[in-house]
Order: sequence, then C-alpha cells, then structure tokens
Amino acid sequence: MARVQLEHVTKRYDDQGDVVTAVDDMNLDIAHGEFICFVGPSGCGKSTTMETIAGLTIPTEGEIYIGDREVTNLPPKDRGIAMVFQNIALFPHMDVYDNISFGLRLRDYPQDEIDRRVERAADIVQLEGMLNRMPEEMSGGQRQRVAIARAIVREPDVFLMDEPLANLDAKLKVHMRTELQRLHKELDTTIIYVTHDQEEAMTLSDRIAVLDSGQLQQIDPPLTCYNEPDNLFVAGFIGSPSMNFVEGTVTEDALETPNFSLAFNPSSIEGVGVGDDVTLGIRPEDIYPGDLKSEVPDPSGMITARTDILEPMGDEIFAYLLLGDGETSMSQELATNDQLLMSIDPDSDLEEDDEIGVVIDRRNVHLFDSATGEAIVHDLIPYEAESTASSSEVESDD
Amino acid sequence: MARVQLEHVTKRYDDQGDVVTAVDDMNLDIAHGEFICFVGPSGCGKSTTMETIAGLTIPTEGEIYIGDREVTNLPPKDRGIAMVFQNIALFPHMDVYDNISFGLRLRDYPQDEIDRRVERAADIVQLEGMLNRMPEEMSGGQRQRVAIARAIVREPDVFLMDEPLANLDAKLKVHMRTELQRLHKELDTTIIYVTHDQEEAMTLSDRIAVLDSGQLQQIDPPLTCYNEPDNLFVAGFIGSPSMNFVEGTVTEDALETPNFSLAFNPSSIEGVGVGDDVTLGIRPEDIYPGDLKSEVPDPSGMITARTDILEPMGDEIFAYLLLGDGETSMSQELATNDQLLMSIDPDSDLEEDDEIGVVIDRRNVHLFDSATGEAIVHDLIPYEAESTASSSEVESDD
Amino acid sequence: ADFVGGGDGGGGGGGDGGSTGDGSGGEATTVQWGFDPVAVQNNGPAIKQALHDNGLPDSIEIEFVPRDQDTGAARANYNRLLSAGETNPDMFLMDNGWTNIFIQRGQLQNLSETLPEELLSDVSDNYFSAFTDTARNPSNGNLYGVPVFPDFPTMQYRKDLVEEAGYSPESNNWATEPMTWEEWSNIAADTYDNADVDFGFTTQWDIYEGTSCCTFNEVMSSWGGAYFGGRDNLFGPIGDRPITVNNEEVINSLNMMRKFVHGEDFGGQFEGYGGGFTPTEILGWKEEDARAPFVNGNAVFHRNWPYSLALGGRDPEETEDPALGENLGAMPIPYAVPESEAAQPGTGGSTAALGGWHMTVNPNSENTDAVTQVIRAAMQPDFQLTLLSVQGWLPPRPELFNSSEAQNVPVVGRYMDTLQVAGNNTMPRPVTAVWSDQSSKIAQQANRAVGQEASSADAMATLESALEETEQT
Amino acid sequence: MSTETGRESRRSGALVSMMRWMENLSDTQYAYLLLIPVFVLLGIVALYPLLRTFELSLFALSADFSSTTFVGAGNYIELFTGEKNRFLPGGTTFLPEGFGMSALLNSALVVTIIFAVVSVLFETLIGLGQALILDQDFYGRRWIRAAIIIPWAVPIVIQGMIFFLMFNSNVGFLTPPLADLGLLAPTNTLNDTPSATFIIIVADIWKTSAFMALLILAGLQSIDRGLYDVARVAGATKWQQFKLITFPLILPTIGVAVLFRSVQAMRVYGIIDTVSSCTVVPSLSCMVVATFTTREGTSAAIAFVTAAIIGTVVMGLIVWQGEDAI
Amino acid sequence: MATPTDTQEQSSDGPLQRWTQSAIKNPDKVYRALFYAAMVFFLVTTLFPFYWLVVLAVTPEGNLLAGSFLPTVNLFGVSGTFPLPVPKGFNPGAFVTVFEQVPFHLYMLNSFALAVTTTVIVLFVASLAGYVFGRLRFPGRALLMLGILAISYFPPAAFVIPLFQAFAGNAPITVPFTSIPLFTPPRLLNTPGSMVLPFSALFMPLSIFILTTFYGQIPDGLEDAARVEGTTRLGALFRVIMPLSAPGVATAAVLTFIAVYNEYFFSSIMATSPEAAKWSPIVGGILSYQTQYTTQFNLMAAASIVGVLPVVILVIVAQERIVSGLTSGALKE
Ligand SMILES: Nc1ncnc2c1ncn2[C@@H]1O[C@H](COP(=O)(O)OP(=O)(O)OP(=O)(O)O)[C@@H](O)[C@H]1O
Ligand SMILES: Nc1ncnc2c1ncn2[C@@H]1O[C@H](COP(=O)(O)OP(=O)(O)OP(=O)(O)O)[C@@H](O)[C@H]1O
Ligand SMILES: [Mg+2]
Ligand SMILES: [Mg+2]
Repeated sequence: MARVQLEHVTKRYDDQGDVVTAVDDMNLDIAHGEFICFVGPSGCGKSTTMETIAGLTIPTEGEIYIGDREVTNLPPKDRGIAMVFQNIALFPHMDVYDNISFGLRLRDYPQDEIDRRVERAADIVQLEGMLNRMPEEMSGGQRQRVAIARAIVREPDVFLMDEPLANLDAKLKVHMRTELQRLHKELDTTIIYVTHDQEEAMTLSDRIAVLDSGQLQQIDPPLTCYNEPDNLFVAGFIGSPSMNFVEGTVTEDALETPNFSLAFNPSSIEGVGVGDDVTLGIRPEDIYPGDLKSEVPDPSGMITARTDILEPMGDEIFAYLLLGDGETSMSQELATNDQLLMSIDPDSDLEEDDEIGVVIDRRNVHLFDSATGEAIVHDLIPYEAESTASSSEVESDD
Repeated sequence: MARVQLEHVTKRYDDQGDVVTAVDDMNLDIAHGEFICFVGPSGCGKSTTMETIAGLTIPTEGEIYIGDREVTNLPPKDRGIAMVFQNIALFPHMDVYDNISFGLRLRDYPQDEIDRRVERAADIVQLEGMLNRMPEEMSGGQRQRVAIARAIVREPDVFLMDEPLANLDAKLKVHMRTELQRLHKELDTTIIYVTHDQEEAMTLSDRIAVLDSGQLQQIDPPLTCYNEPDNLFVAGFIGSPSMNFVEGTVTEDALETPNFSLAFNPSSIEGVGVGDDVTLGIRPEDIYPGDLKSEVPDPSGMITARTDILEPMGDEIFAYLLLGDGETSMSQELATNDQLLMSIDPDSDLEEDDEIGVVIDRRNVHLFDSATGEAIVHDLIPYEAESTASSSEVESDD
Repeated sequence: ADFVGGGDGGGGGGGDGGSTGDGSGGEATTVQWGFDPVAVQNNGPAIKQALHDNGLPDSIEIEFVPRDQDTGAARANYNRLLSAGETNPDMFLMDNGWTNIFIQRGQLQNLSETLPEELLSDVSDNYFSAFTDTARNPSNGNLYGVPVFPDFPTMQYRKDLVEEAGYSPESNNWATEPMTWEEWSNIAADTYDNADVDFGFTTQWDIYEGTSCCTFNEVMSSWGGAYFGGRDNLFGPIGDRPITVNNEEVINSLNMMRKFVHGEDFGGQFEGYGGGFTPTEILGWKEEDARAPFVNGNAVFHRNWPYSLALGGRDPEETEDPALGENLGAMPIPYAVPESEAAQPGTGGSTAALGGWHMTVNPNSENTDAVTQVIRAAMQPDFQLTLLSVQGWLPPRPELFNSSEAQNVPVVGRYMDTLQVAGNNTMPRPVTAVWSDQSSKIAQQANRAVGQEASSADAMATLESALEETEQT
Repeated sequence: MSTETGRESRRSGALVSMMRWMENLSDTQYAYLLLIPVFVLLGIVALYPLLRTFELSLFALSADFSSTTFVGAGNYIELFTGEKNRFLPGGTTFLPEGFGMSALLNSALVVTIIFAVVSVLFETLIGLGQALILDQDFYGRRWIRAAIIIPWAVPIVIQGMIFFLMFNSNVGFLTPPLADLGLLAPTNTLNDTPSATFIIIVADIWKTSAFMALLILAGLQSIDRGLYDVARVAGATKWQQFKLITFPLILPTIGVAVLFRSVQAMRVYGIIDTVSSCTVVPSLSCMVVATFTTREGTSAAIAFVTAAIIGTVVMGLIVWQGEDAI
Repeated sequence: MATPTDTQEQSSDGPLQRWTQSAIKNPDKVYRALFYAAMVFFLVTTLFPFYWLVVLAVTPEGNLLAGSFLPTVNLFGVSGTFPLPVPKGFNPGAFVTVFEQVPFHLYMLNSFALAVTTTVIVLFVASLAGYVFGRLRFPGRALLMLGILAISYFPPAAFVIPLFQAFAGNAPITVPFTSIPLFTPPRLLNTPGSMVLPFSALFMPLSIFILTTFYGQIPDGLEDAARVEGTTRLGALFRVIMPLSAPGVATAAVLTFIAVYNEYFFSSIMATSPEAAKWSPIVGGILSYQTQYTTQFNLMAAASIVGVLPVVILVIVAQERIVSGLTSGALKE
C-alpha cells in the first residue's frame, strides 16, 4: 500500500545567511492509487516537495510516511519510488538501453525480464530503435522520454514525475498521458506529478494540489479547483486563460463595480455584508456576447464594452474587452479592473474595436473577500433562489 | 537588417555508420522582424536547424544567410544572434548576475550600462532579488528564466529561442509571451522560436514553420496552418486536441465512410474523382451535438454515436464518440476510423454512454489524398456553391 | 708498500712573484675555482686570504665555485662542463678517485706544459709521490693536477677502554708501529668482552665505492693481495694486467673479515684470531654509520679518515656533538703479511687507502697566467699548513707532517705521527677508465662474501670473471 | 543590433581580423594551429635533444677513451647480447640470464617491471581509497587533504632519507618487526635485493599514492552530483553507485593516472639511489645513470631501449584500456 | 516496528552487539564507521613517515646515527620497547641552523619562482592542447597524442647532454646526425630559462593528458552557450571550459607545481654549481647539508619540512579556492 503522507514538512535552504523557505509546513495525505498533480508558479516548491518525498532532501522539519511507514530519514532506495527528474539527468556514459535498465540491473532482474521491460518502456515512449544511442546524440524531447522510460520500467509503488512531458509536442503529450493513465491503472500505483500544463493536470489527476510560496493552497479534484477555487490565488492560477478579476463593493441589492453592477441579494449568502469590499472572479468562457443572452441560464444585465484585441487561437478566439473609458492596452496579461477577457467561438464575426454588449453568467461568478482573498461563494445566485433550500446547504457546498 | 535565409540546408549525423539526417534540404526565408515559430514532433530537427542558424553546427550541405550576408561558416559570435538553449546551459560557476551579463561583459560594455540592462532583464523575467544566486540553488523554472534573461540583455539582430518557456507555469508563460512580443516590437528583431505549446505558437508567431523528419512541411501564418493545413501531417499536428481523421471513398454524390456519409458533389472540387480514397479531417470543435444543428452553417446529416469517455477540461469537455459498433476504447489518442473526438460546452449535461446524434460542420471538413497525404480542399462545400465563384479561386486560396 | 719518494729538499723555493707580470694594468682578473662547498662555506674568506698572503697578487681575485657535495655528482658536473667547452671555472678541485678519467679523456690542461719548471719539480720532488701519481697520465707521466690534500685512514680506538682491559698503547707504540691483524683482533675481542659497548669494531662494508676503493682494498693489500697483480698495474694497462682477486691472499683477507664478524674459523685457519666482535651492520655501513656508535662511546675500534679524528678528538666539554677527546687513540691499520712476503708486488704491511684531492686546470680557461699564480700560491707550505689548521686537510708534503706547525694544530696535530705512518703506506685505488664499472662489482662481491651469502672463494671467482669482462675493451 | 557591432570595432582591427581568421579555420586547421606552441616547445626542448642523444647511441667510446667511433646499432646489439652487462653496476644484467630467483632479480628489465606493476597497482588502489575519502564532506577535510598531499610534496632525496633511516642498521626500527614477519632479511637489509625492492616499493607507494589520489579526486569532483540523486532513487546502494556511476565516470582520469604512473614507475631511479643502490636494485634508469658519465653511447642506447620498453608497455595499457584512453 | 521482544533482547545485549544490530538496520552507520576507519588508516600511513621526519629534525646531529629511536620504557618493573620512535634529545635549533648554514630561503624562492613560471606556461600551453585533443576531432589526433606521451618514456638523462650543450651557448646547434651548424643559441646556463624550458616540456605531457580528459567531459552545450554569447572558441576555453574543469586544472597545476618545486635532476645540471645565486632550487639547498663524509640528516629533515609545509598549505588553500567555484546542475541533459 502506498499511501503518502506529509506532516508539517518544511524545507529551508540557508543560502549564506539568507534563508529560503522552499516548502512551508506542508500537510498532504495522498491515498493509495491516487494520481495527484502539483501545480503552482515557478519556484513555489513543487520540486522540493517531490525531493523530500523521494528522500533526496531531508526536510528541515516534519515527517513523511509512505504506506504507513515513517520514511523521513530513509534513503531513497528503500522508499519504493521511481522519479522523473525535472532536469532529466540521464547518465551521460550509458546508452539509452543502459539508462533505462539501470534500476532493473541494480536489482539483478533476469536478463530476459530486463529486455522485455525495456522494450516495452521504449515502446511506450516511442523510442524503439534508439536503444543504442548515447544521450548526447538525442534531441531534448527524446532525452526526456528516456527519463520517463527509466522511471516506468521500475514499476514502483510511488511514481514521482517532475514535469515529465515539458519538452514533448502536443501529440506526443496526449499519447504519453494516455500511457501514464494506463500504467497508473495497470500497476495500481500512486503517482505524484508536477506539471505546468493545465490540460495535463485536468485530464490526468484525481486531485490537484495547488502550491504557492511553499504553502499548499488547495487540494481537490480538478473540477473543484476549477469551479470552486478556495481563494483568489487558486482561482487565478487554475484555468487558462486566467479568470477575470474585478474589484467591487456590496450594496443592498447589487455588486457595484466601477463599470457595471450585478444584481444580487447579499443576505441570501452567508459571509457577505453590505459595504464589504469583494473581488469578483469571472472566467472568460462565462462572458457571452449579448446576442447569446438567451442561452445563458442566469444572465446579468447587458454590459457595454469595446473589443480591444482579438487573439484567434484556432478553436476559439480570445477577445480583450475594455469597459468604461479605459484606454487601449497592449497587454494580454490578467485583465485589470476595466478589462475583461472573453472567449468566443472562432466563427464569430466580431472585429477589433467593435462596440458590443456582453452578459455574464451569474451562475458562475465567484466572490472573494478582497482583504483575505478567501472565496465566499461560487455563484451569485444562491441555490435557494431556485430550489428554496436553506442557506446552510450552500455552506456545505463550499 | 536581419533577414534569415536557409538554402538547401542539410545536416546529417554519422553515428557509427548509422546516418541520422536531422535536417533535410531545408529552405526558409524569414523576413526581417518576423516572429517565426518552429513546431514539429520531438526529434524532427528543430533544435538542429536552430543550431545551424546560430553557427554551432556547420550544415553538411547548404548555405545560411543572415541579413544578406552569407554566414554558413561564420562563428556564432559574428552572427549577431542570441539564443535560449533547450537545455538551458547556464554557466554553473557563475551567479545569476554573471550569467546574464556574460555577453555584455565580453563586449566591454560600461558597467552602468550592464547593470541597467541586467536589472531590466531580471525584471522582465521576474527574477529581481535573485541576482546573487547560483544556478544550482534555483528551481527549474527560475533557471529557464535566467537563460531567457541572458539572451534578451544582448539585444541582438536575431533571437533564437528553443522552448524558452517549457518549464514555466501558465501565468508566467502568458506574462513572458507579452514581454517577448513587446521586445520584438521594441528591438525590431527577428525571432525564431521553438515551442511545443500550440497556444504559444498561435499567439506569438507571424508564421509557423511545421517540421517533420527534418523536412519543412508548411510555413504559413498560424490560422492558415490551422484552417488550411497543407497535408495530413500538419493537419494532425496543429490543433489540440488533434483533428479527427476518417478514411473514406468518394462516390458520385457523397463521401462514404464506414460509419457515415457526407453528401457532396465531387465534380465541384478539383482534384477529386469518384472512387478516390480520401481522408476526411474534422476538428473536434466542428462536431456539434444534434440539438445545436440549427446553429451550424452547413450541417451534415445527423450521425448517431455513443459517448465513450467525457473529459472535462474546465472551460470545455472533450467527448470521445464511438461510431458504429466500435468497442469502448480507453484511448484518448487520435480518434481512429470509428471514433470521433468532440469538444463541447462545459455546461452540457451529456453523460458517458449516452446515445446521441451529432452533426458535422461541412464548411470545415478537410479532404486529404489518402495516398500522398496532400490536402485537396478545406471545406466540403465549394465556395461557388454559395457564391458561384470559379474553382480557380479555390486554388489561389491554397 | 711504502710511500715512494718523499724526500728531503725543503722549501722548494718561494715563488719568484711578479715574474709573469700578470698583475699589471690594475685590471683585476678573476679566477674561478670549483671548490669544496663546505670549505667555501666555513672558511672561504680565510682560504682566499691565505692565498694572497702566499704571494697571490691582489689583482687576481679568487672566486670559489662550490661544487656538489656528492663526489659522483661533482664528477658528472665537471664532465659536462668540460665536454661543453665551458671556460669557467678556470680550476677544479678533483677527487683523486676520478682525476685520472678526466686525464685519459683529454679534458684537462697538461700542467707539464704550462707550469713553470720549478713548480713541476717541486711537485715531483717534495710531494707524496703515490698520491701525485693519481694526477699523472700513467702512460707518459705528464702532470695534470697538483695535489691539494691527501686523505688516509687510521685505526681509531678508545684509549680508555683498552687501558681498562689491560693494554698500554703508549708504551707499546701503537701510534706508530703497525700491529698484525691477529694481535689486533685479540685485543679487540678482549676489550669488547670487558667493556660495556655494543660493538668491538666498526667500519664500512656497504656496497659502494668506499668498500672497493678503501676498506676492502686495505684489508686485501695488508694480506699481500691486489686487484690487478700489484702496485705496478694500478693504472693499467687495461686488459693486459692479471686479475688477482681469486687468489688465496684475497680470499684469506675476506675470511678474516668473516672471522671478525661471524667468528667463523675456516678449519682452524683463524683459530688464533679474535672474532665475533664486529657487527653484521657493517654490511650496510658507510663512514658516518660506522663513526656514530664509536664517537658515542659504543665501540672499541673504528676505521676512518682524519676528519673523524678531528671531530672525535675534540674536547667533549667544548662541543655539543659527541666527542671522545683525549680518549681517542689512533694507530696505523693492522696487517697480516709484511711487505716482504706479499704475494703481489708493492702490497703487504699496514695499508692505508689513499683519498684526497688535486687542483686541475680547465684547458679552455682564458686566464692561464693567473691560474698559474694561484697554483703557485696554493703550493706554498704555509698555505698548506693554513688548510690543515682551518680545514683539517693534510698537507701533501711529507716533510710538513713532521713540522712543528703541523703538530701544533689543535686535535689533528695529536695524531700527526700516526698519519705520517699511514701516509707512508698508502694504496691508491686502481683508477682507470673502467674503474667505475669495476668498483661496484668489487664492492658487491666483497659484501656478499662477508655477509655469508657466498663463500669468499665463490664470490671472488664471480668477481674474477666479471672483472675479466670489464677489462676487455 | 548596431550596438553590438559598434562595440566590436572598438578593438584593434588587426586583432579582430586575426581572431576572425582563426574562428573560420576548420576543426583540423584550428587544432593544428593551437598545437603550435606545444610542437615548438617539445620540438626544441624534447625532440631535438632526443635526436642528438640517439645520434650518440650510435657511437662507442674508442679503446683509449679519447674518441668515439660510429658503430651503428652496435650498442643496441651488445645490450641485448649481454655484452654490455659488464658496464652495468654490480652483477646486473640487462635481460635475465636464467629463470632462477636471483637471475631474475639481477635483471634490470625484470626488476623494473616488478617494481612498476606492484607499485602502480597498490598506488591505484590506495589513491582511489584516499580520493573517495577526500571526496566526502566532513569537517576538517582541507587538513586531511593537506596530510594526504604531504608525501607528494616531499622531495625524493628526503623521501629516500626517511626510508633509508627507517631501515638503517644503526637507528632503523622497522627492520626487526618486519623481519619477524618474514618480509625482510634481518641483516644487511638494504643490500638484500628482495628486501630493498620491497622497501623501495613501499616508499614509492607512500609518496605517489598522493599523485593518484589528487588526480582521481579531481575526477570525482567533476561528476555531476545530480546523477547520484537519480541513482539513489533508482535504488542503487553505495556500492552500486560507485560501480555504475562513479567508477565509469572517473575511469578516464584513472586511465591517465595509471598511464603516467606506469611510465614514471618504469623510469624509477632516485628513490633507489637514496634508499639502497643501483647495484642492489637495478632498474633501467639506474643503468642509464650508471653509465651516463663514462659511456655516453651505451647510456644513450639504454635510454632509448628503456623508452621503447615503456612504449611497448604503454601501448599494451592503451589497448587494454580501450581506444578512449588517448 | 520494534516488537516488545525486540526491546528485551536489545537491553540484554552488550554495547557491541547493540551497535551491530543497529548497524544491520542502518547500513549507513557501517559506512560511516568504515569511512572513519579508512580515514584514520590513511592518515596514519601518510603522516607517520612525516612524523619520523620531524623526529629526525629535532634530534641533535650527533645522536642521529647512534642508538635506536625506540626508547626503552620501564613501567612497573616491566621494561619493553616503546613502539613509536621519539627524538633522541630535543634540538629545535635545527630549524634555525638551516637558514644559518646556507641561504635556504633563497633556494626556496628559486624553487617557488621556477615552479610558478613553469606552471603558468604548462597550464597555458597544455590547455590549448587539452582543448584540441579533448574537444576537437581531427585526423592525426591519436598519433599526435601518442607522440606527446612518448616524450615521457625517456629517462630525463636522455635529454640532458644536448640541452646542456645548447644552453651553454658555446657552439652552434647542428642538425642532428650531421655537423651542419644552424645557429648559436643564447647562453642560458645558470638562468631560470635553462630550467623552465626543460621543465615545461617534460611536465607538459601529463598536464596535456589531464586537461584533455577534463576538457573533454564538459558538455558541448556550455561551450555553445558561451560562443553564442560572443566568445571565440578560445574565449570559451578560458572563460567557461577551464573554470568548469577547475578540479582538473587545479590538479594539473598542483602536480606540476610540486614536481617543479622539488625537481633536482635538471636544475642540478643547468645550475653549474649548487648555489642559490645560480638558481639552484630547494633540493640543492637541502643537499648542501651533506658534506663529503657526513650527512646532516637533522638539517636535511628540518630543511625539507620548512620547504614542504608552506607549499602544501599554499597548494591546499589555492586548490580549495579554485575548486569551490564548481557546481553542478547547469544543464538539462
Ligand atoms: N549528435 C547527434 N548524433 C546523432 N544524432 C543526433 C545528434 N544530435 C541530434 N541527433 C538526432 O537528430 C534528430 C534531430 O534532433 P533535434 O535536436 O534537432 O530535434 P528537435 O526537433 O529539437 O527535438 P525536440 O523537440 O525533442 O528537442 C533527432 O532524431 C536526434 O536524435
Ligand atoms: N539549493 C538551494 N538553495 C537555495 N534555494 C533553493 C535551493 N534549491 C531550491 N531553492 C529555492 O527554493 C524554492 C523552491 O524551489 P523548487 O525547485 O522546489 O521550485 P519548483 O516549484 O520546482 O519550481 P519550478 O516550477 O520552477 O521548477 C525556489 O525559490 C528556489 O529558488
Ligand atoms: Mg521544479
Ligand atoms: Mg530540441
């Protein structure tokens, strides 16, 4: 059984007196067989957390358990793990076959078993026929695939994979994702996976752990993280393009923002009071051109805007909207107060600098406490307005 | 002026008698100030092409021109280029400041100019305050950002960037993208960029160069590549999730596939004859659930299917459809003949194993010659059907 | 085996200074002289001054060039300098053990041609002639070096211990009358048994030049043996001289050493001898290894050069190093066969191996005249006495041994009588061009024999054939 | 863009064009260009003298020692026929004259090879051990490293003196215990060929293990520590990490170290001369030195034969270690 | 994990058994123990002869060769030999005498100057060669390397006579095997030139091989990065490859430095007499304590300690500095 638990794990690097806290009081409980993705901004401590689990780094504080056994100080080889390193780290003096079979040879597997497994792994990562190449003779993506193969031949209890697919093209990524899922099922292993690719995190993981500055922000199933982010950080981080944030104030019957207001009943939602400063979070796909208003289940009033930049992505178009009299901005970054990013159909005939009206799906408007960043509610229309259920239900939903 | 031209560039590695052709008779003409993305499967020769442009690899055959000067044998330092390496390649014995300022110091820039530029670059890549760290004390993403900073301080004529953002999180990627675009405008440089991220390629580039097995497949603006791929390879490679391919045969008045047929008039399109074997390409977003048929400009007949797997991505859901009596497949890979991938709205109430009817937007059905893989046409309904224009117009469009 | 020549003739005439007129023009000429480094270091200025005091014009300056301490290294160094045609140094101090080789190779100035007649005759008339011979070309007698100082060993002993054992060295004239090995060995064994010392006799018998040139040579000679059939053949002709190491007298001398070391009797041949008082350590000893226990009071007898007298004869109160002071006695090396009964001509009787150094001249020197002036000054008896007193170097003139000045030199002066006897009974090593090839073979076999690794006869048989090979040219 | 080119032109034009010319050379041309200093230096200071010495080896001293005569390969032939043995110190022969223990130990060739094989073997093992220890992180490592370098910094004369006095019959204290173990002859130790060889080998190991250790340590320090992380995660024990990562990665360094140590060991002379003597422990270099002042032709011939023998051994080593050794 | 019986068993065991048991559970302990054991072993074996040197240095000269250095100790009536040599008498004055008898500091300075110069030349020239052999593939490479290696096959004596004659500058150099004169070289005897030149040539092959090995191991990516940043190939060598090979470069430097510092064969020949003024090196100074018959072992010992210790410390400090710049993790491989 390979349940993985981290209890109050902290890792500090002392860089000539200047202390860097890479992991800060991390508590995690990963069930046997779970597929967990670590996501978070660069430098937030994902790799370091992996390293403490692998036993490559001894945490400054805290304990680590794998399968109910305390392993905090156990050497990596006794932890039953295999790892794909972010920096790939192939053995430069071994060819691909030797690199892949390294762990098996260590354990004195019979030669034919080794051959079989290596072949299978090479097959999975599509490196058949390259087994005699030296790492220096391979392309970046090929090396990364060798690193993956090196881990998967091992068939361990726990897989640690640190951005294993970063250098692969989209098609190969999809292929590898499928293979990883198959392996996960087949071997019944626990997988801890770092990725910067939202799609990967969404499709692969049972739960996503969102990290920031060494601290765990939220650990929940992908859709929960997407639809019910615990705080502003998670909301902004999960989803690409990112959620639009607009500062607002609660009034008697509406949310007032500088450029528009959304009608709502503050008393129907616990945790908001009139006069509170709140932040609205609206995902780009929850903003609709006015002509689709009829299709939106709970549309807001029409908001007038001007399209600033249109970014066609092939299967969709990102439309940057300017609200009020905001100036044209060159930025594709996070929409600020008077800017919204909307995702529209590629067939749309919208043009840059069009004046349009848009509506927001109130069902999917998130409210955050501006001061603490904590989420208050994930739809402006409380469920009871529809089903007259008590507000306590809302709470349990949070 | 930094026009970059490759003429018949070929690079072969002789790996103990076993010749690997990494780049195969490549011809490219990149205009001054263009932003070109190289995309292609792992190992297709992107990095090698970059290296020949940089002067790190001398091509086996062919010539390279930068700014109308032949540079085929010129050392890298005289080519006016800066490069971000796929393997990052920070100097391990120098701290971040020294790494970034290396090229400037080599050129004896005055100290204050160096400081100014380094600070600005560190700012762009959000590494302020880390200038005294050593590379080994940084996270993967941080190192990659140092590598980017090292290239951008130089302000060269041509930027070569080999997957510069692979290890960055989505938000940082967006930020860096904006910054790169700004730099591109500001410095008026030519940028050649390798990426595996479709979104990056779509948003950044003026033209995308699609490579496969060392050969250039297509070089065109992003949307052209997306909407009018030259061949099966490009069609399958560009777009994520990938285009659905279905084998079919041309009959008198329709395209027959094992599971459905699309009405069309072969004589209206040049290059198809009755009885030809063709491959249909249909993008996931061009398949609609039957109830949306009314919205599709040129819908096909209703095709019955069964949902196999539903993969919610947050802002959309990938629905794997089984046509005919195909068995349940675990694969998220390329849909095969009897499998289609459809992208639907996240609000949809479709469930796994539902029997549904779907329609295809015939306007966006691509036809390829099954034998050669060459594209024949990109919408089943020839333009003249609508506008009675001559078929020669279609040609000029290709 | 006495010292040929010697002779009377005092003075030999002071230098008729200035005859060469070299000092003119006030332009100082510098003569470079390759010299003993320790002497330069300790007494360089005094020696220079002494040269000027003995008639060297002030216009000629002496610059001592210290050579390597190791005689072999010095030889190699001079060989290179001379074969490269170097003009400096103008003069050398050369070991009599290898001067001959430089002569044979024609690398030295023929002094018979350049020195004034009066100096040449002074050398041939008034110097220890056996020693001078090592500076002559054996084929024609031409002089290539002027002796500076000879070196002869003596048998040194602890006067206090032998007296305690009941002997009286003074009254028995040990200092000047050589005794036989048999007599000596009994005294040694006897004293050894009575005294609280670890060793009865310490000497050098390592595999090195010091054994073949000296200790073995002495013992062999004192038995009437020789390497190449006697004194006449010492310096050749190579290939045309008998090889006489596999003779009875030589084998006997080795057996005697075995008796001293191991107490072996050889069928009663050495029954009358004392034995077993000499440590096996001598097989690995050189001069200093042998001297250290003796001077520390841990041995009765010790064979060594005059320097050992100079050091060991010091008053222990006045030096931090160990010393024996007046308890140090010296006698000539004992013998087994008198000269008259010696099997090989010129051997037999008490024998002292001959060491010492000559001054020679660089044929490329550009200061020939000044060099002659230096040689003239260095040949003055006063200068030689100065060397004796400051440096402990024995005068190369037998007459000076008797002089009161010599006798008055502190410490060494006490042993002048014994040294004179030794000087009259010297035996040079047979230096020829092949001597260096032969030397190590001799030492090795002598060492093997005394070390009981082979019988003396076998060792000498081996040596005989090895020497025969080296004699073929 | 123009800034960069502008900068460059600030440097002197001649230098720039020279640099440019160099940069544009092909690999082969560039390689030979950079090797010019080596060629010049080695040509003048090594090759020229060697040719002259070779010339010397073709001449023999005439009977009266005053001139030399051309004998062609005569010196070499005599060396191999044993006629030159008479010029070698003591009972030394060049080639062994029989297969008995003493015949073998009288042969300069055999002694040299025994010395080289034994000392290099132990030096490699000990040096490797020392390097592995110094590669660890521990408090006071720099001082331990100093301790381990000390022997290498001791001049050969002093090294010789140290061991000579350890086994000297007056004051040496190591002969009796080692003689009790049967390792040494109890008397006349330093003149006993097997004993002296043993002592000289020990002395050499003491001094030159540090050479090995330093080189191997450098190899160890150059290994990317990240590889050990991979190996540890893959389950490698310390020994396996050593066998599969460390050892193969330092093998080239060990190769260089062994190569040069073997060459140096086959040229052993100084330590023999100071601890014992060339008569007792004849090595090839001993023979060169012993004949050096008197018989230049013979000496030169022995020197060339020594070099040829070393060359043969080295080629053997290289073939054995594989082509990468060079 | 530890069952109650386990604990019971443990408490009844002796400390050794307890250690063994915990060692079996935690093999790191064993490694640690082995490590310290090996360290102590190496320390003792390398330092013991040096200790002996110290003993010799402080023993008064007259006592040196007389009597054993192993004192007899008498403990409670039982007498035995103390197994470690100790000085016979104590005369630290030897460390002063070495400077009084000869200008030993000047010899040290000579050695130092010769060693520094040679090391700089060797590192520079060997770096070029190391770069060529380690990083470039070209025809003739293996042959040239073997040729360079072959220089070191020859006993030093094989070089000496012609070099000495050339450096004497008395006669023109002739083409080997003929008497065709080429030119008369300048006189170099007794100058540093006559020593630095042969040292450089003879110590060069080792450094070339060391640097070849190390330079060859630096990933191409880093050289590429440097060249793209604007260095020439040579610039990349000196700015990136050399610093990254710091351990190898430092080792080549240390080996060359110490070897030259203690060199004697060539210097004893090229300095026509062993005087400090003629650039005779430290060993020349040490040998000055030998006289024709006596050898002042104590002074030789003291002098070599004085000569050796500063270099060792210098070398250690320098090496530590050079090497500490080295880190890993620069490349995604
Ligand atoms: N030194 C070499 N020897 C032999 N083959 C090589 C060498 N370097 C690269 N190759 C091969 O050349 C091909 C192209 O490599 P390249 O690095 O250009 O690929 P890439 O397009 O950058 O791939 P990736 O996206 O994986 O980085 C690959 O198949 C690779 O295996
Ligand atoms: N050896 C070290 N010394 C000092 N700080 C370090 C060291 N290693 C890592 N850090 C710091 O610890 C923090 C966490 O690093 P970590 O590698 O875990 O980040 P990460 O989440 O993996 O980032 P990325 O996505 O960029 O790989 C970073 O800020 C990094 O700079
Ligand atoms: Mg990381
Ligand atoms: Mg690549």
